[in-house]
Amino acid sequence: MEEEFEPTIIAFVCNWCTYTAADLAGTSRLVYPPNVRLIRVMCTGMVDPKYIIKAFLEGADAVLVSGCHPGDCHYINGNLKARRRMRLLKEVLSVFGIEPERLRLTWIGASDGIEFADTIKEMVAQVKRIGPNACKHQTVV
Amino acid sequence: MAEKSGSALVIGAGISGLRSAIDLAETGYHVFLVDKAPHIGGILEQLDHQFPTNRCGMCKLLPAVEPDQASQQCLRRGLFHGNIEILASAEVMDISGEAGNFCATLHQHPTLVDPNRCMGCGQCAEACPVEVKDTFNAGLSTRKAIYQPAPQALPGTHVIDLSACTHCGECVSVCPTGAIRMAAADRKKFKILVADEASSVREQLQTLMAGEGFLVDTAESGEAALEKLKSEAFHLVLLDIKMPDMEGVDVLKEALAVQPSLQVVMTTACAAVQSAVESIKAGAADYLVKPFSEDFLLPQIYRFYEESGKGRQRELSVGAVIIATGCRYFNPAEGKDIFGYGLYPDVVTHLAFERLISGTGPFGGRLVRPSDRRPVNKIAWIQCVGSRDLQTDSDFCSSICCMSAVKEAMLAREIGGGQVETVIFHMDLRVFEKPFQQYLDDAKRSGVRFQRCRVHSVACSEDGARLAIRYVDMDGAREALFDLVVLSVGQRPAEDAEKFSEMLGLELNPWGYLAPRPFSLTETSAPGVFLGGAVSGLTDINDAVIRAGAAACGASKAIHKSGGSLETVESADDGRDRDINREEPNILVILCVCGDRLKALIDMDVLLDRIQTEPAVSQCLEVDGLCSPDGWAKMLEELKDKPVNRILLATCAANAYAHRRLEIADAAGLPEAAVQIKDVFPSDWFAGGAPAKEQTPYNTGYVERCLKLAIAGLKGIHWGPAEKIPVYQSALIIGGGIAGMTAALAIAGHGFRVDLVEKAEQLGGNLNWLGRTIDGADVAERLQTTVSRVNDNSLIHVHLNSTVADIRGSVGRFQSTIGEGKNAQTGHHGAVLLATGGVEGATESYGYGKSPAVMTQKAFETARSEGRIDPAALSSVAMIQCVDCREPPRNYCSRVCCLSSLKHAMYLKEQNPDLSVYILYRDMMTPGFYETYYTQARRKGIIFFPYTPEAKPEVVVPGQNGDGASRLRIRANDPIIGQSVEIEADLLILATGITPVLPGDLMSKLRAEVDEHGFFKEADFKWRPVESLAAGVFACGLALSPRLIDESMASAEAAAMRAVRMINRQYLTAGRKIAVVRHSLCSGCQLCISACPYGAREIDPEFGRIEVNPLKCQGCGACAAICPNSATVLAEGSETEMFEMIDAAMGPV
Amino acid sequence: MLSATGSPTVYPEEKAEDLLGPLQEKLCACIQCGTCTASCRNAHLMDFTPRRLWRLVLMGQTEEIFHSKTFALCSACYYCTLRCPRGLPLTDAMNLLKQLGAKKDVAGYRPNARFYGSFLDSVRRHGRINEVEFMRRYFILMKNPAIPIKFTPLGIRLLRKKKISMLPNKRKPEYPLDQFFQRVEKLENQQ
Amino acid sequence: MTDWYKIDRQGGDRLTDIRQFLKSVLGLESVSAMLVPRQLPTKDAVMPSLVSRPVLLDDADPLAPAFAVNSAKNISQLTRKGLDANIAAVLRPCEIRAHIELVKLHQSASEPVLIIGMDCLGAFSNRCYQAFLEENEGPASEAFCRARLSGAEPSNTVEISPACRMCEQPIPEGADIILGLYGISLDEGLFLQARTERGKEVLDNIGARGAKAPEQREQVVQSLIKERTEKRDQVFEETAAAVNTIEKLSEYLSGCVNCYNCRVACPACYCRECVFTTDVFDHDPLQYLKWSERKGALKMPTDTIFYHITRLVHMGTACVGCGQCANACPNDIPLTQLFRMVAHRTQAAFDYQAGRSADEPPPLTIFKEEEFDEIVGLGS
Repeated sequence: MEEEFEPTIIAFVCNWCTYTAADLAGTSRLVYPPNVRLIRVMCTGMVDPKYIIKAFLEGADAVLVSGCHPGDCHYINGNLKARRRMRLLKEVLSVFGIEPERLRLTWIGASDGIEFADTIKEMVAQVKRIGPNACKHQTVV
Repeated sequence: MAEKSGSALVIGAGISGLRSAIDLAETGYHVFLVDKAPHIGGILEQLDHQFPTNRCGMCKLLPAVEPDQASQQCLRRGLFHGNIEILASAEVMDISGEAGNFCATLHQHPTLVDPNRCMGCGQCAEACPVEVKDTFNAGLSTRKAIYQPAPQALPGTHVIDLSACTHCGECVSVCPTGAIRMAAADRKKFKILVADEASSVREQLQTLMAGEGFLVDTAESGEAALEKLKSEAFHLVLLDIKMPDMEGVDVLKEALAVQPSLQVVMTTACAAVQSAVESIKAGAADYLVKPFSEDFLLPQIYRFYEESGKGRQRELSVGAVIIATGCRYFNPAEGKDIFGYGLYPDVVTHLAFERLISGTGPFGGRLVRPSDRRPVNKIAWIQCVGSRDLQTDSDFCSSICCMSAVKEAMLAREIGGGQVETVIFHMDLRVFEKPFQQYLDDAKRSGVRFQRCRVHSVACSEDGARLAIRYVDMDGAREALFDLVVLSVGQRPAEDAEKFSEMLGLELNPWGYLAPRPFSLTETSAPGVFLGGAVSGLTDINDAVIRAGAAACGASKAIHKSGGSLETVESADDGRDRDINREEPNILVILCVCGDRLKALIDMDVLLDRIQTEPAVSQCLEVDGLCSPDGWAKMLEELKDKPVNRILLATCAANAYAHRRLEIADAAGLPEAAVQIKDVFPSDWFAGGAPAKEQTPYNTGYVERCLKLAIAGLKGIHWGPAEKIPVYQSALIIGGGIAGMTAALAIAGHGFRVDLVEKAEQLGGNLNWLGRTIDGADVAERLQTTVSRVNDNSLIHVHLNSTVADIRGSVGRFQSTIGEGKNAQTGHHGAVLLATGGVEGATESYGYGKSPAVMTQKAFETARSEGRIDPAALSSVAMIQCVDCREPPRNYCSRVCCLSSLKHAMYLKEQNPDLSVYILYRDMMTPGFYETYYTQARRKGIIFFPYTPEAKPEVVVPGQNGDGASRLRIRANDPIIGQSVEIEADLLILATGITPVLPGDLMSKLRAEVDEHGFFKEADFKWRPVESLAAGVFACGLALSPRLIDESMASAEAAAMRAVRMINRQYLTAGRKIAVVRHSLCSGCQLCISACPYGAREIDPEFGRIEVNPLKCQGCGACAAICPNSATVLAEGSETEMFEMIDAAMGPV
Repeated sequence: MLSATGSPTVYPEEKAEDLLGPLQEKLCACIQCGTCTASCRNAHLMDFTPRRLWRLVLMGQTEEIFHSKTFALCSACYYCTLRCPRGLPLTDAMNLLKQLGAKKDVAGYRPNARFYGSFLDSVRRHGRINEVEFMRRYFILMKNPAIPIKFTPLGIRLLRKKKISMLPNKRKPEYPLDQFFQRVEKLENQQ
Repeated sequence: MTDWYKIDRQGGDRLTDIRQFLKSVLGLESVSAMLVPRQLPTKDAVMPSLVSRPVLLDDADPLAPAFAVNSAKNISQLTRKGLDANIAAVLRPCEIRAHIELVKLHQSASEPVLIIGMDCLGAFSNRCYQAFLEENEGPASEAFCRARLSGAEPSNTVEISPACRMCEQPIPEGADIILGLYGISLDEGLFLQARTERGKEVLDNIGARGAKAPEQREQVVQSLIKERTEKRDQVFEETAAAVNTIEKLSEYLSGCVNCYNCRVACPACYCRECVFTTDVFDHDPLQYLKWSERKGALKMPTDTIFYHITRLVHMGTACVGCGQCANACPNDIPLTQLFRMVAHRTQAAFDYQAGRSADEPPPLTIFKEEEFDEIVGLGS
């Protein structure tokens, strides 16, 4: 019998908001799937498109970029820059069959531990529905 | 002999206290930050959303220059600053001494939980049988007697609420680390004397307390009690206030004479509460009201028991004191309770609403009704509950509630996807700060409904399911149904206001708030003691932060004046500055195995094998029981002389160790940044849950991946010597009005040179034409003393008739040209303050310019002071507010005009009571205690007509339209009587507001931004209100926004404080987590320059290269992300490191 | 901009008589918040809301005030006084308006004033109410034959149920009230 | 008033007229030199040349169907570090667009350059141009021009490059002066359009006289654009179908040997050194082994797809569709089709068009408080 597909999600979370929320989810013992691997960045505005492309080519089934709500960014507007970049990446990656659902941008504030956990749950469910990223087992680098 | 002291005491760790503490700490003082609550943050810990951004951003309080001084994390998680000592759960009992040399007595309330042992696992709270209302959630939920005080604070140490704890000991038995101390054996040593005439009471108390293990004796008379006290020592006396033979208070006094450290608790019947309060003044510890129930009494006894033995007294010697204890809120259940608060669960206060929509709130941020958890479709906000209401003794406005209601309504609409109907019942809408009018317009656009009406009462709808509100609109009385009613409750003075007033001889205003001196928002009558934030009246964040800065400035000056040092003592510990950049990453991995538990889940040998193949890992160390003091000490011991330069500690509950990172670093002789603590256990590990394998793929691979991700991160830690930039230790202030002069005096008061540049031929700016303030303070006199203090100060160099022709450079190193032509001088300054002020707005509306009878407020003020106005000769004067203001293009409130009009109107009415005065207004902006002047003006018979921008008054000037009338005629509509009215006036005074005169060219040279109205654009309106995003550039006074004289002066002091912080040392140290340019790769496309929000990058004119100003750079990485070929790299978080982390995160197959 | 109510009121008014002076003094701190109207149980019957009435008082609109029925409809429940954020004595102000209305013999308030007057007159003479006499006096004062006709069906019903009697009450009052009334009049005149 | 000018036929052919015109421009005091496609002495290549002596313009050949490099790069070389002189440049529309993009990126300056844009007739790839030369026994620019304008095939053996066949922007709108070809009879003199004040001044100074706009031109151009747009969309569709999975993209790019010629030839790729050739991608030897272990096999050289996708992300919004990437590819990967197809989508996403206007900031350098909210969240 085939094992159930367990997606791998790489999440770039900003130090100030979403990382705090993720931590809060942890300390509040909110259960969320362990499929997500957090990479803390100072600001979503520093997430280079290369990181996201790399994650997909390495086989990540989904990538989440999550930071402060507009107006909340510790660095004033890094999140707004990130939003444009994500718009661009979604456009490019979808050409190559990387579904837009695999690349997500969310704003999750520091006290939104529950929202963080819910987001991860929902994302895992969505990715399970669309199946694994084709790069996972292919020799594309 | 007075001892030199370089430290300050800040009482209250809310927004204001934090700002003051950080300001002082950044400047180099040691700060004791005390709060009664077990957490910092004050009310901010409860507010996820604050206007006008509707989000938080509190982290922007952290130092932007020299960021490595403080923790770089959300402030809700905690604040770690080398110069700030946070004393939570502590209370200031006494302050003695004088400015420069205070001695403060502190009482540390016991929490019974050892923060070094508590892992925050929460098992104690699960076990605790006592459930009380959770004040953190504004009573919307319950918590246990042992609890985590703030959900996000680190470490998640629990505390015991001694007023609720029954000492049942359940928590002690479940605590896995033995962190809770509740020693039963000690109770036998705690001696209690019960003195009461009634034998029934004596017996009841004796049985009860002896049953808990205390040693109890009794006395039936005052005499007998005193006999016993003379013969043996007691810890606690429960003394009836009416003893048969003598007054309880007399017994108390004698008892304290015999045993001074004795805790005496008065017991009293309800009727005698007043005398019980008297006895507190005589030295009683507390009083309890009879009859006692067991449930109530025991926690109280335990509280005294814990306080007496373990509550620590501590004495602090400090140079200055800042009181920032905030304020309380009106309890709508008090008195008549016309809104049914406490009766209907769906009537909540605005603080409760904040918790209701908070992610950490009782419903996880879902907008539901507290009564039945059903979704909310329609919400009403009722404004001015306990404000602007003489019936609740509140002839004041609470200043923030209009904006907070607007915010909450917008959020409700946002959360409800625009489906939630929101109505705000208000009186005036007080949008008196710069961005608020636009914010209000946004709210209206987003569909928030505003109903100008005070609500009479809230009742239950007939079917009992909803809440009915009766109100009035222009068509008469109406009734509407709502799911939720939010009461915007007003302010009340801080609990401690009276205590501090007595302790320090501070004045209270008529409503019981600590009152600052005239022309100041922070100075008190006691030198060296300052008021911060809302303690002298509720403020929004912007104002609180400015006041906090001004208070810090006052405190700093006081300490400095008494000889306190501004210099910090350099840390002698070399490990903390060790340059690990020069060394190849050499990581020690420490893995806590937790007895046999970890081995039972994973294959340890395989794991260690795989970790050790990492080239950067030099050693793996297995340790056990880090959560026990023994285990921790053993681990630290192991670290000695380990030849490593980075440490990865893999444990459970990593957050519980976060505050102990420095211990590890010190033990290993490393900078703190080189130590990382990582959770590798499932999150429910400590709660005793064994991970369910079918649910979590918790296995060797999981742990390996966690560790490798952490290792990849650690490899990227760069901690080298930080760059030091020399500083010109002087300041340039542009503008010699009251703000400029105040700032100059504040900076010079710290011993630094100031160049004060004024374009006019005299100092003083707008104060030269202002007579008196509305509260009667003499402006001219104040101006004169200030000018002479400025002129007499040898450190202040005044340049009259001058402007700054050119300016270059950045924080710490500005070069300017002051004046022009041959008088030009070159200035070198470390900081620049713009105090360029503002002028009265120009207008062509309402017949201005067409008749001498139409004048502006300034013209009236000038004419009045020159004696050209004869009130006796006038019979009718009209005033129009908001002329060309509060609508595009000048869509802001000018703040001062309503008060000016009230001032002028009351003056005229006083001089000639028969004179009719009419004020045509949109919303009277009399926030805070200025409201009382509005009341007074109404009482004097001044007639107010509200108008709306859609139906503005019309003015007919004599002679206009062939009109033969000799007086001005003003036509307006009175919405209340629904009629048009015509006012014949001898004089029409127009409130045209304030426009800024900020020099745009200098601003762009300074790389500082100007807002759409020409005011200085703050780095952040809420959190960094007196500075630009370009470090080292500050503004104060009208250059920032319209403000009153005392507010201008407060902003000047706040800006001065920030400026002093830039120039008080010879060098500024750059942060280490900044971006650098690899010039060999850089193509000079300048995308990074435009991406940098801080103006930290520019083209070096000499080499044509991109240069990064390390003091300005905050390391956000916007530059690195936009750079296509990694010519810009972050010192921490480079692409190579990120790629490694992504690789590690993908983990083994 | 001009409202439908016709020509605008011109300020400042000629201060012909200081009728409203004492009332204005009581009410000048009013901020037109509308609490009084929202609290008033009779507001739906009034032609002007209490809020509007107070505004008219402050603006010296004697004519309009006494043309309105608002103050006549006040049942003195004191709700408004209890809630007014300015702590204004609104019920007292209503009473004052009623007194003024009676004193000035204001046309709009006339029926009420006469009704109350007849009532009190009857009480003064008998120490209790004599319904038939009370109504007769009222009808005479009103000088309007339509009024008795309007009241006739009610009178008949009450007579049938023996709630009232056509016979005059000959009994002397047990406690003569005339002195009491005289004292009140004296006090009122002193004011 | 019309902004059209006319210079009458001076005898000879179109090319001679053009050369004459260029000479008069170079003769102006305000023009120090002219960058123009010029036949090399060997006559087997036409390369951009910076001509300062007017007589050497006798070899200028802007009508030649050769397009070896995108001259925007040459202008960058000339102006990036500041040029204290004014030059003129004869450019194709795609070169002008690239130039505008480079100006935004501070890689070029617009002030020192007078741009003379030619209506573009398209060009051959380098290899095909050689075939064309052989077929015609020498440069047959005039003949090429006639053929293209009449709709006939200019060669029996080779086609003009794919980029040019799908180019829907053949008019050099960003020029100071447009040298019109479409809709203008070859037997008349030169029709020139002044697009800027500066262009007008030059045309006045060289004594060109005002003229009515060529009557046929608008119609000819519109129908050409329509035809090309249809062609383009067809190519987009085919290309999209060819790369709609990562696997297919791998196939599409399977010929790539990581030579990075495409990025060297690309006018928008302005990096001094591509990040893929820096130490960031100079991986640790062990790293290759680890990757290989993870997937069983690792294609060498690595990071090929990574490179191409990154380049699409980096430069897609600046792609002007000149086709030099494909022209430079040694293994004939149809890169232009891929780039244009993706660039078209990304530029549309930001309502941006590379090279349209110097006043439009590149999409990633700006942002608004409220935009693209539809991409935030999980879409549920």
